[in-house]
Amino acid sequence: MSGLPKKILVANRGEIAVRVMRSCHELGIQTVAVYSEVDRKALHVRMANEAYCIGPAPSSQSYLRGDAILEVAKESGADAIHPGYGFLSENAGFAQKVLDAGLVWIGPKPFAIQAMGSKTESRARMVAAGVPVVPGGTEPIVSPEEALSIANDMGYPVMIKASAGGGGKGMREVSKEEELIPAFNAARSEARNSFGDDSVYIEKRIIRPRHVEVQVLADQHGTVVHLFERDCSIQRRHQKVVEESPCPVLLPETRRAMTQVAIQAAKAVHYEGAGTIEFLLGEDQSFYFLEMNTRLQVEHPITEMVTGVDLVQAQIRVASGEALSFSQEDLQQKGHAIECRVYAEDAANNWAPSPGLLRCYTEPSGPSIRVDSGVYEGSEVTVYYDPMVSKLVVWGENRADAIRRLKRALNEYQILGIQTSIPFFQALMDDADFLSGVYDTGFLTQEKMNQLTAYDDSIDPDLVAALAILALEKDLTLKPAVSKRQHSKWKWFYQEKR
Amino acid sequence: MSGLPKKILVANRGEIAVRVMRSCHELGIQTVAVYSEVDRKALHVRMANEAYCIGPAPSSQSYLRGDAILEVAKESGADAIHPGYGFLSENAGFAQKVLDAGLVWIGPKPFAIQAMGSKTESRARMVAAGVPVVPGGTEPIVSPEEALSIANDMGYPVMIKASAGGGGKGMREVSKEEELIPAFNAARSEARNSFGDDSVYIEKRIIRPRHVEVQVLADQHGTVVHLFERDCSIQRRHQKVVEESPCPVLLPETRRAMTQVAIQAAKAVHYEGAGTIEFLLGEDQSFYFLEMNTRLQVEHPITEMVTGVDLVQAQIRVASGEALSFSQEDLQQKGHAIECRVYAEDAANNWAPSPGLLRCYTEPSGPSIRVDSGVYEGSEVTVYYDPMVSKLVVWGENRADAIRRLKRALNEYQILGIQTSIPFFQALMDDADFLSGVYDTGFLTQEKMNQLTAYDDSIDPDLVAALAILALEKDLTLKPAVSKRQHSKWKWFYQEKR
Amino acid sequence: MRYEITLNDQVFLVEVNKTETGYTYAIDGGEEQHCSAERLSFNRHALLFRQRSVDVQYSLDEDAEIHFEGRRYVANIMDPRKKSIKMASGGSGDVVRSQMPGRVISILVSEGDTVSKGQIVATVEAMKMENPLKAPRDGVIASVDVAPGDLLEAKGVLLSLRPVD
Amino acid sequence: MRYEITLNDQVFLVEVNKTETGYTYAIDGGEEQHCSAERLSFNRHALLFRQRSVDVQYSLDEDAEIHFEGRRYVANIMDPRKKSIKMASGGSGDVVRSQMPGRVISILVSEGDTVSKGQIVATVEAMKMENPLKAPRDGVIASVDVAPGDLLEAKGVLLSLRPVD
Repeated sequence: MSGLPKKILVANRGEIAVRVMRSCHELGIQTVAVYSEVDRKALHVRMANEAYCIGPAPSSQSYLRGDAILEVAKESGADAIHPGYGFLSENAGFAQKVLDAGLVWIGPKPFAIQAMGSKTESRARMVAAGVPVVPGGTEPIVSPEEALSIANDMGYPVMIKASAGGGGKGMREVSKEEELIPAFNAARSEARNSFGDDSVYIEKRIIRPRHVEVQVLADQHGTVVHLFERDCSIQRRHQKVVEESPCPVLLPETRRAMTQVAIQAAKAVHYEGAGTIEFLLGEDQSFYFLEMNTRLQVEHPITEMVTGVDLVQAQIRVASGEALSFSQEDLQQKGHAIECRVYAEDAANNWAPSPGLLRCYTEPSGPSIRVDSGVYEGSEVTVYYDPMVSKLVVWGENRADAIRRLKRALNEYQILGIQTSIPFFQALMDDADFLSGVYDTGFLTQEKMNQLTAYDDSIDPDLVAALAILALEKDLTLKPAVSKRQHSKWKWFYQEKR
Repeated sequence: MSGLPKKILVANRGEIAVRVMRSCHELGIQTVAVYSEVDRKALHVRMANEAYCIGPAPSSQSYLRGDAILEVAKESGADAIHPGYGFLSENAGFAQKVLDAGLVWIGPKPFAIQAMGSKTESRARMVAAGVPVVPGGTEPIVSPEEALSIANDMGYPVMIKASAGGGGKGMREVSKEEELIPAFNAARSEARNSFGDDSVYIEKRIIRPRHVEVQVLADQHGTVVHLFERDCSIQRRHQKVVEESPCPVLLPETRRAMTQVAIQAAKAVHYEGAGTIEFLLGEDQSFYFLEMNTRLQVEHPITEMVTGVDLVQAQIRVASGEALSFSQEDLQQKGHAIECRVYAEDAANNWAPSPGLLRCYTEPSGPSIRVDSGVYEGSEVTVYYDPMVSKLVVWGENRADAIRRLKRALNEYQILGIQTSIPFFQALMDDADFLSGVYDTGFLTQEKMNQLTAYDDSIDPDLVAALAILALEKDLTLKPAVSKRQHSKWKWFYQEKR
Repeated sequence: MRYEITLNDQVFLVEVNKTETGYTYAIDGGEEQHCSAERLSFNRHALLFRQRSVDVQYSLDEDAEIHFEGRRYVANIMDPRKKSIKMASGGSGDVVRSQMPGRVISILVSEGDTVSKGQIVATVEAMKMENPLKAPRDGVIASVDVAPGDLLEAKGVLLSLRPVD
Repeated sequence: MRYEITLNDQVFLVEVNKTETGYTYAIDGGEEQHCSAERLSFNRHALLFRQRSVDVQYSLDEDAEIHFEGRRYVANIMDPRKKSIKMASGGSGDVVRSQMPGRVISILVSEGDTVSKGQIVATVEAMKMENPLKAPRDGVIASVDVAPGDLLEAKGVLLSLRPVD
């Protein structure tokens, strides 16, 4: 064993870069940030020991430029690279180049990334490994007739999916026979336009499915443990919005089976490091492999909170060749953790992005609350990257306690200058269906969104008085010339909806 | 059961008032703050739903005025009072008045406060309950001759202590016979001056003792559980500075015995609510009852972090008549937690207080870190109250992880305007004796303090450049008149010591 | 001093004055009340209405934004003596803007169309997503200022509204 | 622009100039170096020295205080062209002050005594505790300005020092 890295380059930005650097600093490891031209003042640059500009704002010219990042690694003398999530984290070619440069890649071997990167290949591998998959072929289907015959055999509803797909592109649900052929043709054409590859396959549509995923951690010595599950069924446009652990409806025997299957899946690709196996969970507790994410997940903090394991520290240790310091028996799922992804988005307006300057930014605090953030008061949410502002993660002795704490924390958040999804979360935490724990990935229907973003028109008179007082205070302290300009200015007005 | 209170008056200030209010808000309970004239802008006032001024700055004219506080309870319609720690929290007379006013007192019954409030009475009760106490009489000793005979029988070293004592006043250590009589007379005179009561007693001095205390929680239905121990041996002038849980040297069988004894002690006074039984732990794992604190402790967060129990929520629930929702078997001590009390004090200068305006104040953040604070950037640490700025509490999978995380968090703290004990903690976290875990209450000798506050004279050239750049930036943006004044001003200079 | 404050389409006229102990105010000619207001920093005040404690963060620099009891509000604050200036520069909700830089995908209304509040009137592509823009109030389209394909700056105007006749 | 910066009794003369991309500086006539400095808020800057990233909070209002890489420093920054003013108002460490309001308990030195840096020269009771005050540097007591029992304001001066002859 050659010991831990001395200096880690974090090939990412935002909250995940900050979070990774914190673990590095705790291990006494120096950190190198890379940044694009608009990110000079970003929190991850401020947090790092060294920082290098790698190009203009668009990701394709900065955070996705593997060559520039390897340059920086060489120049800075970094001996390892942590990719975070997104960007280059699941790029097997980049991982290989990192290894070829003699650096430690804090992630699985390129082979595992590749094997799990293609839906068709990963599905075939999982079937071979005895992992349950959603009924349906993994082979690309070329003719409408073949599609029809497969779908009829399987029974409706079915899903048509693009082999190279993601983010809902090239995906169609078909609930009866006569809809199949038009949907098949549309999916192929969309897949071709989106991915340059028109391969599609058909699988059984699971009714009222939940998205439940299992965190695994594997060292280079063949040990694989699981860190229990996360339920990520609250989604909009196939993007996770709220995650919780444990899954409120998972039966103990299903948990045992699902986590065992997850370990099987990881072993099937000789997995190393932290990874996540995503499943669909049916109403009858049947579950089916969806895909594997060969990197740290956005929602990893809820697993850290219920298990006490620092996943980033564990990633660094196993990538350095250390054996896992704990066994499966040491791991417990204690209490309940929930994460809300606070986005610069207007939930009431079809999640329209709301970039801008954070005129005020105060995070909640107190017992069992964690805020992972890449922003600060005065920083800007730009249009160039994912508009996530921060992740609010809370822990409670049980689900009800965690929800109570979340409500309190959401009320303590103070963000001005942009619209955020906080009002949506505040409404969600009072929603009877969410509180029941019985929901599925279709939870956020248009109707539910309308309920959760319903406009409360009542105005507190003290709020009106507060505005008048602050305006007067400002007028009294400003020079007349400035205050004149202030008053003549036309202002857009609305209340944040919830 | 009449349910939880609707509105709780928090008869305290600073971080503990804020922390109590957070739990209230999580339970949907309204909060009432009381404040002194200098605390109008204090964080606990801002956090509360309602706030009432109860008098001038000195505690005796505000936070200690039980009558004024009961007035506010009546006026605001509060149905319960939480006393925090310090101030009126261990005042049996006030607790009785709260009950007489028909309000819920979030603490033990006045009888228990009283019984444990006097060192002599509590010791006698503990002996009767079979709790081991430090060898020595509990009876006040009146003549020097009697003192000499007792001490000679017991063997040296011995401690002379004031019956009504606290904070080291009226306390003397005597290591040989010829020193006894002068020390006895001095202790009596100091006790008389400090407490208006010259009763003293003599007990055996334990060699290299650790201060280890057990958290208990009791409901009104006779159930008492313990939440394991806290080691508070890092002290200066008998004040705790750093606390950790678990105690690094406590053997499992000693832990079992000590926690059982703590439950016995609580049952002996029909204890209700959260309380702490303090013990001296000898090098040979023998332990002796010291005293019981009949309230929440400053260091309660480390217990919350290792057990997951929200002690304030539990206090509110049991005071409302609820049975404990968990049994002893449900409680585990998981991982390791450490608290540093960040004070506005100059550790290098004999812990001289350093009140002032917090010109900058940024707290650390990230996984498994909790900061309980009653201050904010722009607020003032006054001379009127305890100069604690905030409590930094971290959790780690083990002691080494917790210490690493603490170091990282201490480096993230940014406080300007006052001197704090942070540099002391930074040095402590590198101290080999502290890292070994083998220390006792005499750890902070003058010699150790000198080591920990040794002056590092080296100056980073980039620091010098930073100052010049910031000065220039300021000069370029200021009007000449102001900048002239700035430069002509004489400035005191020094480096914060560590 | 008097301010006209618009919040959620409701307009309030507030008379406010500084006193030795804080501020007195009266809303829409109602009872005069007192508030203690302490400045905490450039964008934060601690208010006490009678005994109610409210901690506000605010920004009066561009929009009048305030965070009050767990919620963010955006308001319009006007000095009524300068009302004419307001009229000249356009009443509230008289235009449809894109909050972000982007490209116009579609315009769903024409000049003279009657629209109701919340009706989707255009879509803009920004941050790789289609974003619908809604009418801020009931009204009639006074002008369409852009066409599909046009590039927009942040806060760029697409349409303007006039009251229903 | 030139500044004389005193830190830990060490004096540095820094030549610093603003450029298009940041600042150039030279310490004590050494090599000219570059630093990028971005203002984040009224009391915070993000600095890049070559590739080293340092985030500083500072306050130049009363004392020159800075938080640099996990540590707080208090410095003296002077414009050497105005050095005469400094001389008139007293060199650094020329007085012993109490940081807090309190009462003088004892004065342990007399006029003319030679003291060494760190030597306890007086004690003051403040916040219910006895606080020792130390000599800020080697020197000779030039004057004793207070007597035991005297009340002190915050930053009140007790003694003044002059250099060892």
